[in-house]
Amino acid sequence: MENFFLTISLALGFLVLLSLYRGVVGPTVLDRIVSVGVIGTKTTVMLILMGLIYKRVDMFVDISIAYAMLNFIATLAAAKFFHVRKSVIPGVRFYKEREVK
Amino acid sequence: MRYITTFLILFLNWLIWSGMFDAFHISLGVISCALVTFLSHDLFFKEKLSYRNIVETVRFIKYIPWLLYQIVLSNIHVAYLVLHPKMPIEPSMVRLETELKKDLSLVAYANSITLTPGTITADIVDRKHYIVHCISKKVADDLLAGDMEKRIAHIFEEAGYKED
Amino acid sequence: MILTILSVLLIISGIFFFFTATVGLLRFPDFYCRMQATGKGDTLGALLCLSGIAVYNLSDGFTLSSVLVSIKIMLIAFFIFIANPTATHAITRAGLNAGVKPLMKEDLQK
Amino acid sequence: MINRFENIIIQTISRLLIPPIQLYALYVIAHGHYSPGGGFQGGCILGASFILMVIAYDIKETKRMISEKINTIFIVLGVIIYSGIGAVCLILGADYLDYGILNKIFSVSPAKARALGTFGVEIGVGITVMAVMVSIFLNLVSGGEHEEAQE
Repeated sequence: MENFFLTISLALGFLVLLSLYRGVVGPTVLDRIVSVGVIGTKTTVMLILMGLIYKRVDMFVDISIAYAMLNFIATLAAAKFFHVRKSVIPGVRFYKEREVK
Repeated sequence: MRYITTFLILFLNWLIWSGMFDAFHISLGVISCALVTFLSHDLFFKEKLSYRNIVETVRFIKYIPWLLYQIVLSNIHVAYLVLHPKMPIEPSMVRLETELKKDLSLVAYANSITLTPGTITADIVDRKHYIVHCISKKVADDLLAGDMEKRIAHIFEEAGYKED
Repeated sequence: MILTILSVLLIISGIFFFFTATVGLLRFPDFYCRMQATGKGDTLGALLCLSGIAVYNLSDGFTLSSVLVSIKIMLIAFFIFIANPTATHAITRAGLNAGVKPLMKEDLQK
Repeated sequence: MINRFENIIIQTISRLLIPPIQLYALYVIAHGHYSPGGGFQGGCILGASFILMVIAYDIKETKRMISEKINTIFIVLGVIIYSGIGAVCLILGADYLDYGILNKIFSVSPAKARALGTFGVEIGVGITVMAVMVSIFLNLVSGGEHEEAQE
Protein backbone atom coordinates (compact mmCIF):
# COMPACT_ATOMS: atom_id res chain seq x y z
CA MET A 1 0.00 0.00 0.00
CA GLU A 2 2.95 2.36 0.56
CA ASN A 3 3.85 2.04 -3.10
CA PHE A 4 0.34 3.10 -4.08
CA PHE A 5 0.53 6.24 -1.94
CA LEU A 6 3.99 6.99 -3.30
CA THR A 7 2.67 6.72 -6.85
CA ILE A 8 -0.25 9.02 -6.05
CA SER A 9 2.12 11.58 -4.50
CA LEU A 10 4.34 11.48 -7.58
CA ALA A 11 1.28 11.99 -9.82
CA LEU A 12 0.25 14.98 -7.73
CA GLY A 13 3.78 16.38 -8.00
CA PHE A 14 3.58 16.02 -11.78
CA LEU A 15 0.27 17.92 -11.79
CA VAL A 16 1.88 20.65 -9.66
CA LEU A 17 4.61 20.99 -12.29
CA LEU A 18 1.96 21.29 -15.01
CA SER A 19 0.13 24.01 -13.07
CA LEU A 20 3.42 25.82 -12.59
CA TYR A 21 3.51 26.36 -16.36
CA ARG A 22 0.46 28.61 -16.08
CA GLY A 23 2.09 30.39 -13.15
CA VAL A 24 5.22 31.21 -15.15
CA VAL A 25 3.70 31.94 -18.56
CA GLY A 26 0.18 33.16 -17.68
CA PRO A 27 -0.73 36.32 -19.58
CA THR A 28 -2.22 38.26 -16.65
CA VAL A 29 -1.40 38.52 -12.98
CA LEU A 30 -4.69 36.88 -12.02
CA ASP A 31 -3.73 33.69 -13.86
CA ARG A 32 -0.68 33.46 -11.65
CA ILE A 33 -2.81 33.85 -8.51
CA VAL A 34 -5.09 31.05 -9.71
CA SER A 35 -2.08 28.84 -10.29
CA VAL A 36 -0.81 29.48 -6.76
CA GLY A 37 -4.20 28.59 -5.28
CA VAL A 38 -4.41 25.37 -7.27
CA ILE A 39 -0.93 24.32 -6.18
CA GLY A 40 -1.91 25.04 -2.56
CA THR A 41 -4.91 22.71 -2.72
CA LYS A 42 -2.80 19.92 -4.18
CA THR A 43 -0.16 20.43 -1.51
CA THR A 44 -2.78 20.05 1.23
CA VAL A 45 -3.59 16.57 -0.05
CA MET A 46 0.07 15.73 -0.62
CA LEU A 47 1.01 16.52 2.99
CA ILE A 48 -1.50 13.99 4.35
CA LEU A 49 -0.30 11.38 1.85
CA MET A 50 3.23 11.95 3.15
CA GLY A 51 1.93 11.42 6.65
CA LEU A 52 0.49 8.06 5.59
CA ILE A 53 3.83 7.05 4.07
CA TYR A 54 5.78 7.97 7.21
CA LYS A 55 3.03 6.54 9.51
CA ARG A 56 2.64 9.82 11.44
CA VAL A 57 -0.77 11.00 10.17
CA ASP A 58 -1.74 12.79 13.39
CA MET A 59 1.24 15.13 13.03
CA PHE A 60 0.88 15.91 9.34
CA VAL A 61 -2.85 16.61 9.67
CA ASP A 62 -2.08 19.65 11.82
CA ILE A 63 0.39 21.03 9.28
CA SER A 64 -2.15 20.42 6.56
CA ILE A 65 -4.93 22.36 8.30
CA ALA A 66 -2.59 25.31 8.83
CA TYR A 67 -1.56 25.18 5.18
CA ALA A 68 -5.16 25.19 3.97
CA MET A 69 -6.06 28.17 6.17
CA LEU A 70 -3.05 30.24 5.13
CA ASN A 71 -3.65 29.37 1.47
CA PHE A 72 -7.21 30.72 1.70
CA ILE A 73 -6.07 33.95 3.37
CA ALA A 74 -3.25 34.43 0.86
CA THR A 75 -5.57 34.03 -2.12
CA LEU A 76 -8.04 36.55 -0.71
CA ALA A 77 -5.26 39.03 0.05
CA ALA A 78 -3.76 38.79 -3.43
CA ALA A 79 -7.18 39.14 -5.06
CA LYS A 80 -7.92 42.21 -2.97
CA PHE A 81 -4.57 43.81 -3.80
CA PHE A 82 -5.04 43.57 -7.55
CA HIS A 83 -8.69 44.50 -7.21
CA VAL A 84 -7.73 47.83 -5.73
CA ARG A 85 -4.68 48.51 -7.82
CA LYS A 86 -5.87 47.61 -11.28
CA SER A 87 -9.52 48.62 -11.30
CA VAL A 88 -9.88 50.49 -14.57
CA ILE A 89 -13.44 49.68 -15.57
CA PRO A 90 -15.86 48.87 -12.75
CA GLY A 91 -17.65 45.63 -13.42
CA VAL A 92 -21.22 46.90 -13.39
CA ARG A 93 -20.71 49.59 -15.97
CA PHE A 94 -18.73 47.21 -18.13
CA TYR A 95 -21.57 44.75 -17.98
CA LYS A 96 -24.17 47.32 -18.94
CA GLU A 97 -22.21 48.32 -22.02
CA ARG A 98 -22.25 44.85 -23.47
CA GLU A 99 -25.84 44.13 -22.36
CA VAL A 100 -25.84 40.41 -22.99
CA LYS A 101 -29.27 38.89 -22.60
CA MET B 1 -27.34 32.81 24.84
CA ARG B 2 -25.07 33.55 21.90
CA TYR B 3 -22.06 33.24 24.19
CA ILE B 4 -23.10 29.81 25.41
CA THR B 5 -23.82 28.40 21.95
CA THR B 6 -20.56 29.73 20.50
CA PHE B 7 -18.66 28.34 23.45
CA LEU B 8 -20.20 24.88 23.09
CA ILE B 9 -19.50 24.68 19.35
CA LEU B 10 -15.91 25.81 19.83
CA PHE B 11 -15.37 23.41 22.72
CA LEU B 12 -16.57 20.48 20.61
CA ASN B 13 -14.03 21.54 17.98
CA TRP B 14 -11.32 21.70 20.63
CA LEU B 15 -12.08 18.19 21.85
CA ILE B 16 -11.81 16.81 18.31
CA TRP B 17 -8.56 18.61 17.58
CA SER B 18 -6.89 17.97 20.90
CA GLY B 19 -7.57 14.28 21.43
CA MET B 20 -6.21 14.41 25.01
CA PHE B 21 -8.69 14.17 27.84
CA ASP B 22 -6.62 14.83 30.97
CA ALA B 23 -7.47 17.70 33.27
CA PHE B 24 -4.62 19.99 32.23
CA HIS B 25 -5.52 20.03 28.54
CA ILE B 26 -9.26 20.26 29.18
CA SER B 27 -8.74 23.34 31.33
CA LEU B 28 -6.52 24.86 28.65
CA GLY B 29 -9.35 24.23 26.20
CA VAL B 30 -11.88 25.93 28.42
CA ILE B 31 -9.62 28.99 28.74
CA SER B 32 -8.96 29.15 24.98
CA CYS B 33 -12.62 28.77 24.06
CA ALA B 34 -13.59 31.47 26.55
CA LEU B 35 -11.00 33.80 25.02
CA VAL B 36 -12.20 33.20 21.46
CA THR B 37 -15.82 33.54 22.55
CA PHE B 38 -15.04 36.85 24.18
CA LEU B 39 -13.22 38.10 21.06
CA SER B 40 -15.69 37.05 18.40
CA HIS B 41 -19.09 36.24 19.84
CA ASP B 42 -20.74 38.58 17.37
CA LEU B 43 -19.06 36.95 14.39
CA PHE B 44 -20.60 33.51 14.57
CA PHE B 45 -24.21 34.54 15.06
CA LYS B 46 -25.14 37.99 13.90
CA GLU B 47 -28.80 37.89 14.83
CA LYS B 48 -30.67 36.63 17.85
CA LEU B 49 -30.86 32.89 18.21
CA SER B 50 -34.13 31.05 17.99
CA TYR B 51 -35.41 27.55 17.36
CA ARG B 52 -35.29 28.35 13.64
CA ASN B 53 -31.54 27.80 13.61
CA ILE B 54 -31.91 24.12 14.45
CA VAL B 55 -34.46 23.66 11.67
CA GLU B 56 -32.19 25.44 9.22
CA THR B 57 -29.19 23.33 10.20
CA VAL B 58 -31.10 20.08 9.77
CA ARG B 59 -32.45 21.15 6.40
CA PHE B 60 -29.01 22.29 5.27
CA ILE B 61 -27.53 18.90 6.12
CA LYS B 62 -30.31 17.28 4.09
CA TYR B 63 -29.43 19.61 1.19
CA ILE B 64 -25.76 18.59 1.05
CA PRO B 65 -26.18 15.15 -0.66
CA TRP B 66 -28.17 16.72 -3.51
CA LEU B 67 -25.43 19.36 -3.83
CA LEU B 68 -22.72 16.69 -3.94
CA TYR B 69 -24.61 14.88 -6.70
CA GLN B 70 -24.84 18.13 -8.67
CA ILE B 71 -21.11 18.77 -8.15
CA VAL B 72 -20.23 15.35 -9.52
CA LEU B 73 -22.47 15.97 -12.55
CA SER B 74 -20.85 19.36 -13.13
CA ASN B 75 -17.36 17.92 -12.93
CA ILE B 76 -18.19 15.23 -15.45
CA HIS B 77 -19.57 17.94 -17.73
CA VAL B 78 -16.43 20.06 -17.38
CA ALA B 79 -14.23 16.99 -17.86
CA TYR B 80 -16.08 16.21 -21.10
CA LEU B 81 -15.52 19.79 -22.28
CA VAL B 82 -11.86 19.73 -21.33
CA LEU B 83 -10.99 16.38 -22.86
CA HIS B 84 -12.98 16.90 -26.06
CA PRO B 85 -10.47 17.66 -28.82
CA LYS B 86 -12.45 20.61 -30.22
CA MET B 87 -13.57 22.09 -26.86
CA PRO B 88 -17.24 22.91 -27.66
CA ILE B 89 -17.60 25.83 -25.25
CA GLU B 90 -19.92 28.82 -25.74
CA PRO B 91 -19.10 31.21 -22.86
CA SER B 92 -21.54 33.97 -22.00
CA MET B 93 -22.34 36.37 -19.16
CA VAL B 94 -25.86 36.11 -17.73
CA ARG B 95 -27.68 38.45 -15.36
CA LEU B 96 -29.78 36.54 -12.87
CA GLU B 97 -32.43 38.05 -10.65
CA THR B 98 -33.06 36.69 -7.20
CA GLU B 99 -35.68 37.20 -4.52
CA LEU B 100 -33.63 35.98 -1.58
CA LYS B 101 -33.17 38.44 1.25
CA LYS B 102 -31.09 36.99 4.08
CA ASP B 103 -27.30 37.05 4.12
CA LEU B 104 -26.82 33.35 4.62
CA SER B 105 -29.21 32.31 1.89
CA LEU B 106 -27.59 34.71 -0.60
CA VAL B 107 -24.18 33.28 0.23
CA ALA B 108 -25.37 29.68 0.08
CA TYR B 109 -26.97 30.32 -3.29
CA ALA B 110 -23.84 32.01 -4.67
CA ASN B 111 -21.53 29.23 -3.55
CA SER B 112 -23.90 26.58 -4.88
CA ILE B 113 -23.88 28.34 -8.23
CA THR B 114 -20.09 28.38 -8.21
CA LEU B 115 -19.93 24.68 -7.46
CA THR B 116 -22.58 23.39 -9.87
CA PRO B 117 -22.60 22.85 -13.64
CA GLY B 118 -20.38 25.24 -15.55
CA THR B 119 -21.32 28.47 -13.81
CA ILE B 120 -19.40 30.94 -11.64
CA THR B 121 -20.80 33.84 -9.64
CA ALA B 122 -18.80 36.86 -10.71
CA ASP B 123 -20.52 39.62 -8.75
CA ILE B 124 -23.55 40.58 -6.70
CA VAL B 125 -25.12 43.93 -7.50
CA ASP B 126 -27.27 45.51 -4.78
CA ARG B 127 -28.19 42.12 -3.28
CA LYS B 128 -30.62 41.73 -6.18
CA HIS B 129 -28.77 40.63 -9.29
CA TYR B 130 -26.12 38.02 -9.74
CA ILE B 131 -23.73 38.30 -12.65
CA VAL B 132 -22.93 34.75 -13.68
CA HIS B 133 -20.39 33.41 -16.13
CA CYS B 134 -21.72 30.35 -17.98
CA ILE B 135 -19.59 28.03 -20.01
CA SER B 136 -22.21 26.63 -22.37
CA LYS B 137 -25.75 27.23 -23.53
CA LYS B 138 -27.37 24.20 -21.89
CA VAL B 139 -25.98 25.15 -18.50
CA ALA B 140 -27.34 28.70 -18.70
CA ASP B 141 -30.82 27.39 -19.48
CA ASP B 142 -30.66 25.02 -16.52
CA LEU B 143 -29.65 27.85 -14.23
CA LEU B 144 -32.42 30.20 -15.36
CA ALA B 145 -35.02 27.51 -14.61
CA GLY B 146 -34.38 28.25 -10.92
CA ASP B 147 -34.67 24.85 -9.29
CA MET B 148 -31.83 25.52 -6.89
CA GLU B 149 -33.20 28.86 -5.72
CA LYS B 150 -36.40 27.14 -4.58
CA ARG B 151 -34.43 24.63 -2.55
CA ILE B 152 -32.36 27.35 -0.89
CA ALA B 153 -35.48 29.38 -0.15
CA HIS B 154 -37.06 26.32 1.43
CA ILE B 155 -34.03 25.81 3.69
CA PHE B 156 -33.95 29.32 5.07
CA GLU B 157 -37.72 29.92 5.02
CA GLU B 158 -37.65 33.01 2.87
CA ALA B 159 -40.79 35.05 2.41
CA GLY B 160 -42.92 33.86 -0.47
CA TYR B 161 -41.83 30.24 -0.09
CA LYS B 162 -43.73 29.48 3.08
CA GLU B 163 -45.67 26.51 1.68
CA ASP B 164 -44.71 23.04 2.89
CA MET C 1 -10.42 -5.22 2.92
CA ILE C 2 -13.60 -3.58 1.66
CA LEU C 3 -12.48 -0.31 3.20
CA THR C 4 -9.13 -0.50 1.39
CA ILE C 5 -10.76 -1.08 -1.99
CA LEU C 6 -13.21 1.77 -1.36
CA SER C 7 -10.40 4.16 -0.43
CA VAL C 8 -8.38 3.22 -3.53
CA LEU C 9 -11.41 3.89 -5.74
CA LEU C 10 -12.06 7.25 -4.07
CA ILE C 11 -8.43 8.38 -4.34
CA ILE C 12 -8.14 7.38 -8.00
CA SER C 13 -11.32 9.23 -8.95
CA GLY C 14 -10.04 12.26 -7.02
CA ILE C 15 -6.80 12.17 -8.99
CA PHE C 16 -8.83 12.01 -12.21
CA PHE C 17 -10.68 15.23 -11.32
CA PHE C 18 -7.42 16.91 -10.31
CA PHE C 19 -6.07 15.91 -13.71
CA THR C 20 -9.02 17.41 -15.61
CA ALA C 21 -8.71 20.62 -13.59
CA THR C 22 -5.05 20.96 -14.50
CA VAL C 23 -5.65 20.21 -18.18
CA GLY C 24 -8.44 22.78 -18.17
CA LEU C 25 -6.11 25.30 -16.59
CA LEU C 26 -3.68 24.74 -19.42
CA ARG C 27 -6.06 24.42 -22.38
CA PHE C 28 -8.89 26.91 -21.96
CA PRO C 29 -8.47 30.11 -23.97
CA ASP C 30 -9.74 32.66 -21.47
CA PHE C 31 -9.34 33.66 -17.82
CA TYR C 32 -12.97 33.01 -16.82
CA CYS C 33 -13.06 29.57 -18.43
CA ARG C 34 -9.89 28.64 -16.55
CA MET C 35 -11.67 29.58 -13.35
CA GLN C 36 -14.49 27.22 -14.35
CA ALA C 37 -12.07 24.31 -14.58
CA THR C 38 -10.11 24.96 -11.40
CA GLY C 39 -12.91 26.08 -9.11
CA LYS C 40 -14.85 22.85 -9.53
CA GLY C 41 -12.23 20.25 -10.29
CA ASP C 42 -10.01 21.14 -7.38
CA THR C 43 -12.82 21.15 -4.85
CA LEU C 44 -14.20 17.77 -5.85
CA GLY C 45 -10.73 16.27 -6.26
CA ALA C 46 -9.66 17.35 -2.79
CA LEU C 47 -12.96 16.15 -1.29
CA LEU C 48 -12.66 12.68 -2.86
CA CYS C 49 -8.95 12.27 -2.05
CA LEU C 50 -9.37 13.36 1.57
CA SER C 51 -12.38 11.13 2.17
CA GLY C 52 -10.47 8.23 0.62
CA ILE C 53 -7.58 8.81 3.01
CA ALA C 54 -9.99 9.07 5.95
CA VAL C 55 -11.55 5.73 5.00
CA TYR C 56 -8.16 4.08 4.67
CA ASN C 57 -7.13 5.43 8.07
CA LEU C 58 -10.03 3.49 9.62
CA SER C 59 -9.06 0.18 8.05
CA ASP C 60 -6.60 -0.79 10.81
CA GLY C 61 -9.35 -0.79 13.41
CA PHE C 62 -11.74 1.59 15.09
CA THR C 63 -9.61 2.92 17.94
CA LEU C 64 -10.26 6.34 19.47
CA SER C 65 -7.17 8.00 18.01
CA SER C 66 -7.76 6.76 14.46
CA VAL C 67 -11.40 7.85 14.52
CA LEU C 68 -10.32 11.30 15.74
CA VAL C 69 -7.73 11.58 12.98
CA SER C 70 -10.38 10.64 10.40
CA ILE C 71 -12.72 13.30 11.76
CA LYS C 72 -9.90 15.84 11.51
CA ILE C 73 -9.31 14.91 7.88
CA MET C 74 -13.02 15.32 7.15
CA LEU C 75 -12.86 18.75 8.85
CA ILE C 76 -10.11 19.75 6.39
CA ALA C 77 -12.35 18.55 3.56
CA PHE C 78 -15.25 20.63 4.91
CA PHE C 79 -12.98 23.67 5.23
CA ILE C 80 -11.89 23.31 1.60
CA PHE C 81 -15.53 22.80 0.58
CA ILE C 82 -16.43 26.18 2.10
CA ALA C 83 -13.27 28.14 1.34
CA ASN C 84 -12.49 27.15 -2.24
CA PRO C 85 -15.63 28.58 -3.93
CA THR C 86 -15.12 31.80 -1.99
CA ALA C 87 -11.55 32.14 -3.21
CA THR C 88 -12.70 31.43 -6.77
CA HIS C 89 -15.39 34.08 -6.45
CA ALA C 90 -12.89 36.62 -5.09
CA ILE C 91 -10.47 36.12 -7.97
CA THR C 92 -13.25 36.22 -10.58
CA ARG C 93 -14.63 39.41 -9.11
CA ALA C 94 -11.16 40.98 -9.07
CA GLY C 95 -10.78 40.07 -12.73
CA LEU C 96 -14.16 41.53 -13.63
CA ASN C 97 -13.41 44.77 -11.84
CA ALA C 98 -9.90 45.00 -13.27
CA GLY C 99 -11.38 44.97 -16.75
CA VAL C 100 -10.37 41.55 -18.06
CA LYS C 101 -12.75 41.04 -20.99
CA PRO C 102 -14.55 37.72 -21.19
CA LEU C 103 -14.51 35.86 -24.48
CA MET C 104 -18.02 35.56 -25.87
CA LYS C 105 -19.54 33.05 -28.26
CA GLU C 106 -19.14 35.37 -31.23
CA ASP C 107 -15.44 35.87 -30.50
CA LEU C 108 -14.83 32.15 -30.55
CA GLN C 109 -16.52 31.53 -33.87
CA LYS C 110 -14.28 33.91 -35.80
CA MET D 1 -10.37 52.81 -0.73
CA ILE D 2 -10.50 49.62 1.24
CA ASN D 3 -14.26 49.60 1.45
CA ARG D 4 -14.58 49.01 -2.26
CA PHE D 5 -13.83 45.33 -1.80
CA GLU D 6 -16.83 44.91 0.47
CA ASN D 7 -18.81 41.96 -0.71
CA ILE D 8 -21.43 39.99 1.09
CA ILE D 9 -20.08 36.57 0.17
CA ILE D 10 -16.54 37.20 1.33
CA GLN D 11 -17.74 38.93 4.48
CA THR D 12 -20.11 36.18 5.54
CA ILE D 13 -17.68 33.36 4.87
CA SER D 14 -14.91 35.19 6.74
CA ARG D 15 -17.30 35.75 9.62
CA LEU D 16 -17.93 32.02 9.84
CA LEU D 17 -14.29 31.00 9.44
CA ILE D 18 -12.50 33.43 11.77
CA PRO D 19 -13.41 31.83 15.16
CA PRO D 20 -12.21 28.32 14.17
CA ILE D 21 -8.97 29.80 12.87
CA GLN D 22 -8.39 31.61 16.16
CA LEU D 23 -9.19 28.49 18.14
CA TYR D 24 -6.80 26.49 15.98
CA ALA D 25 -4.04 29.05 16.62
CA LEU D 26 -4.54 28.69 20.36
CA TYR D 27 -4.47 24.90 19.95
CA VAL D 28 -1.13 25.13 18.15
CA ILE D 29 0.29 27.25 20.97
CA ALA D 30 -1.04 24.96 23.70
CA HIS D 31 0.09 21.66 22.16
CA GLY D 32 3.55 22.82 21.17
CA HIS D 33 5.29 19.90 22.83
CA TYR D 34 3.12 17.05 21.46
CA SER D 35 2.61 18.07 17.86
CA PRO D 36 4.39 20.38 15.41
CA GLY D 37 4.12 24.03 16.21
CA GLY D 38 4.73 26.22 19.18
CA GLY D 39 4.62 29.84 20.12
CA PHE D 40 5.84 31.37 16.91
CA GLN D 41 3.63 29.39 14.54
CA GLY D 42 0.53 29.80 16.67
CA GLY D 43 1.14 33.52 16.95
CA CYS D 44 1.45 33.77 13.18
CA ILE D 45 -1.87 32.01 12.61
CA LEU D 46 -3.56 34.18 15.25
CA GLY D 47 -2.20 37.29 13.55
CA ALA D 48 -3.37 35.97 10.18
CA SER D 49 -6.93 35.73 11.50
CA PHE D 50 -6.88 39.45 12.31
CA ILE D 51 -5.42 40.14 8.88
CA LEU D 52 -8.34 38.23 7.34
CA MET D 53 -10.64 40.45 9.38
CA VAL D 54 -9.00 43.57 7.90
CA ILE D 55 -9.23 42.11 4.39
CA ALA D 56 -12.90 41.19 4.60
CA TYR D 57 -14.18 44.13 6.62
CA ASP D 58 -12.10 47.23 7.33
CA ILE D 59 -9.68 48.61 9.89
CA LYS D 60 -12.37 50.19 12.03
CA GLU D 61 -14.21 46.92 12.51
CA THR D 62 -10.98 45.19 13.38
CA LYS D 63 -10.02 47.76 15.96
CA ARG D 64 -13.27 47.04 17.76
CA MET D 65 -11.91 43.58 18.43
CA ILE D 66 -8.35 44.56 19.29
CA SER D 67 -7.64 48.24 19.71
CA GLU D 68 -4.32 49.95 19.20
CA LYS D 69 -3.74 50.48 22.90
CA ILE D 70 -4.34 46.84 23.84
CA ASN D 71 -2.15 45.75 20.95
CA THR D 72 0.78 47.79 22.19
CA ILE D 73 0.24 46.44 25.69
CA PHE D 74 0.34 42.90 24.28
CA ILE D 75 3.70 43.52 22.60
CA VAL D 76 5.20 44.46 25.95
CA LEU D 77 3.31 41.79 27.91
CA GLY D 78 4.73 38.92 25.87
CA VAL D 79 8.30 40.06 26.42
CA ILE D 80 7.60 40.54 30.13
CA ILE D 81 6.23 37.00 30.47
CA TYR D 82 9.23 35.57 28.65
CA SER D 83 11.89 37.42 30.58
CA GLY D 84 9.95 37.20 33.84
CA ILE D 85 10.01 33.39 33.81
CA GLY D 86 13.71 33.53 33.08
CA ALA D 87 14.29 35.98 35.91
CA VAL D 88 12.35 33.85 38.39
CA CYS D 89 14.68 30.97 37.58
CA LEU D 90 17.62 33.30 38.11
CA ILE D 91 16.27 34.43 41.51
CA LEU D 92 15.71 30.86 42.66
CA GLY D 93 19.39 30.15 42.09
CA ALA D 94 19.64 28.41 38.70
CA ASP D 95 20.74 29.65 35.28
CA TYR D 96 18.61 31.99 33.18
CA LEU D 97 15.65 30.05 31.66
CA ASP D 98 16.56 26.85 33.52
CA TYR D 99 13.00 25.77 34.28
CA GLY D 100 13.85 22.70 36.35
CA ILE D 101 14.22 24.88 39.41
CA LEU D 102 10.59 25.98 39.21
CA ASN D 103 9.52 22.89 41.17
CA LYS D 104 10.25 24.88 44.33
CA ILE D 105 7.17 27.02 43.60
CA PHE D 106 4.71 24.60 42.02
CA SER D 107 5.58 21.52 44.08
CA VAL D 108 5.75 19.12 41.13
CA SER D 109 8.56 16.96 39.78
CA PRO D 110 11.38 18.75 37.89
CA ALA D 111 10.38 17.24 34.52
CA LYS D 112 6.80 18.50 34.90
CA ALA D 113 8.13 21.90 35.98
CA ARG D 114 10.29 22.00 32.86
CA ALA D 115 7.24 21.36 30.66
CA LEU D 116 5.25 24.06 32.46
CA GLY D 117 8.07 26.56 32.06
CA THR D 118 8.36 25.85 28.34
CA PHE D 119 4.62 26.32 28.03
CA GLY D 120 4.78 29.72 29.76
CA VAL D 121 7.58 30.89 27.51
CA GLU D 122 5.63 29.77 24.44
CA ILE D 123 2.60 31.80 25.54
CA GLY D 124 4.82 34.86 25.80
CA VAL D 125 6.34 34.32 22.38
CA GLY D 126 2.91 33.76 20.82
CA ILE D 127 1.43 36.95 22.26
CA THR D 128 4.36 39.05 21.09
CA VAL D 129 4.43 37.56 17.59
CA MET D 130 0.68 38.08 17.17
CA ALA D 131 0.75 41.69 18.32
CA VAL D 132 3.80 42.62 16.27
CA MET D 133 2.34 41.03 13.14
CA VAL D 134 -0.95 42.89 13.50
CA SER D 135 0.87 46.13 14.22
CA ILE D 136 3.18 45.80 11.19
CA PHE D 137 0.27 44.94 8.90
CA LEU D 138 -1.88 47.85 10.06
CA ASN D 139 1.02 50.25 9.64
CA LEU D 140 1.76 49.01 6.13
CA VAL D 141 -1.87 49.11 5.07
CA SER D 142 -2.67 52.61 6.24
CA GLY D 143 0.65 54.31 5.70
CA GLY D 144 1.26 54.62 9.42
CA GLU D 145 -1.81 56.76 10.05
CA HIS D 146 -4.39 54.27 11.24
CA GLU D 147 -4.84 56.08 14.54
CA GLU D 148 -6.70 58.75 12.58
CA ALA D 149 -7.94 56.70 9.64
CA GLN D 150 -11.70 56.41 9.74
CA GLU D 151 -12.11 54.10 6.78
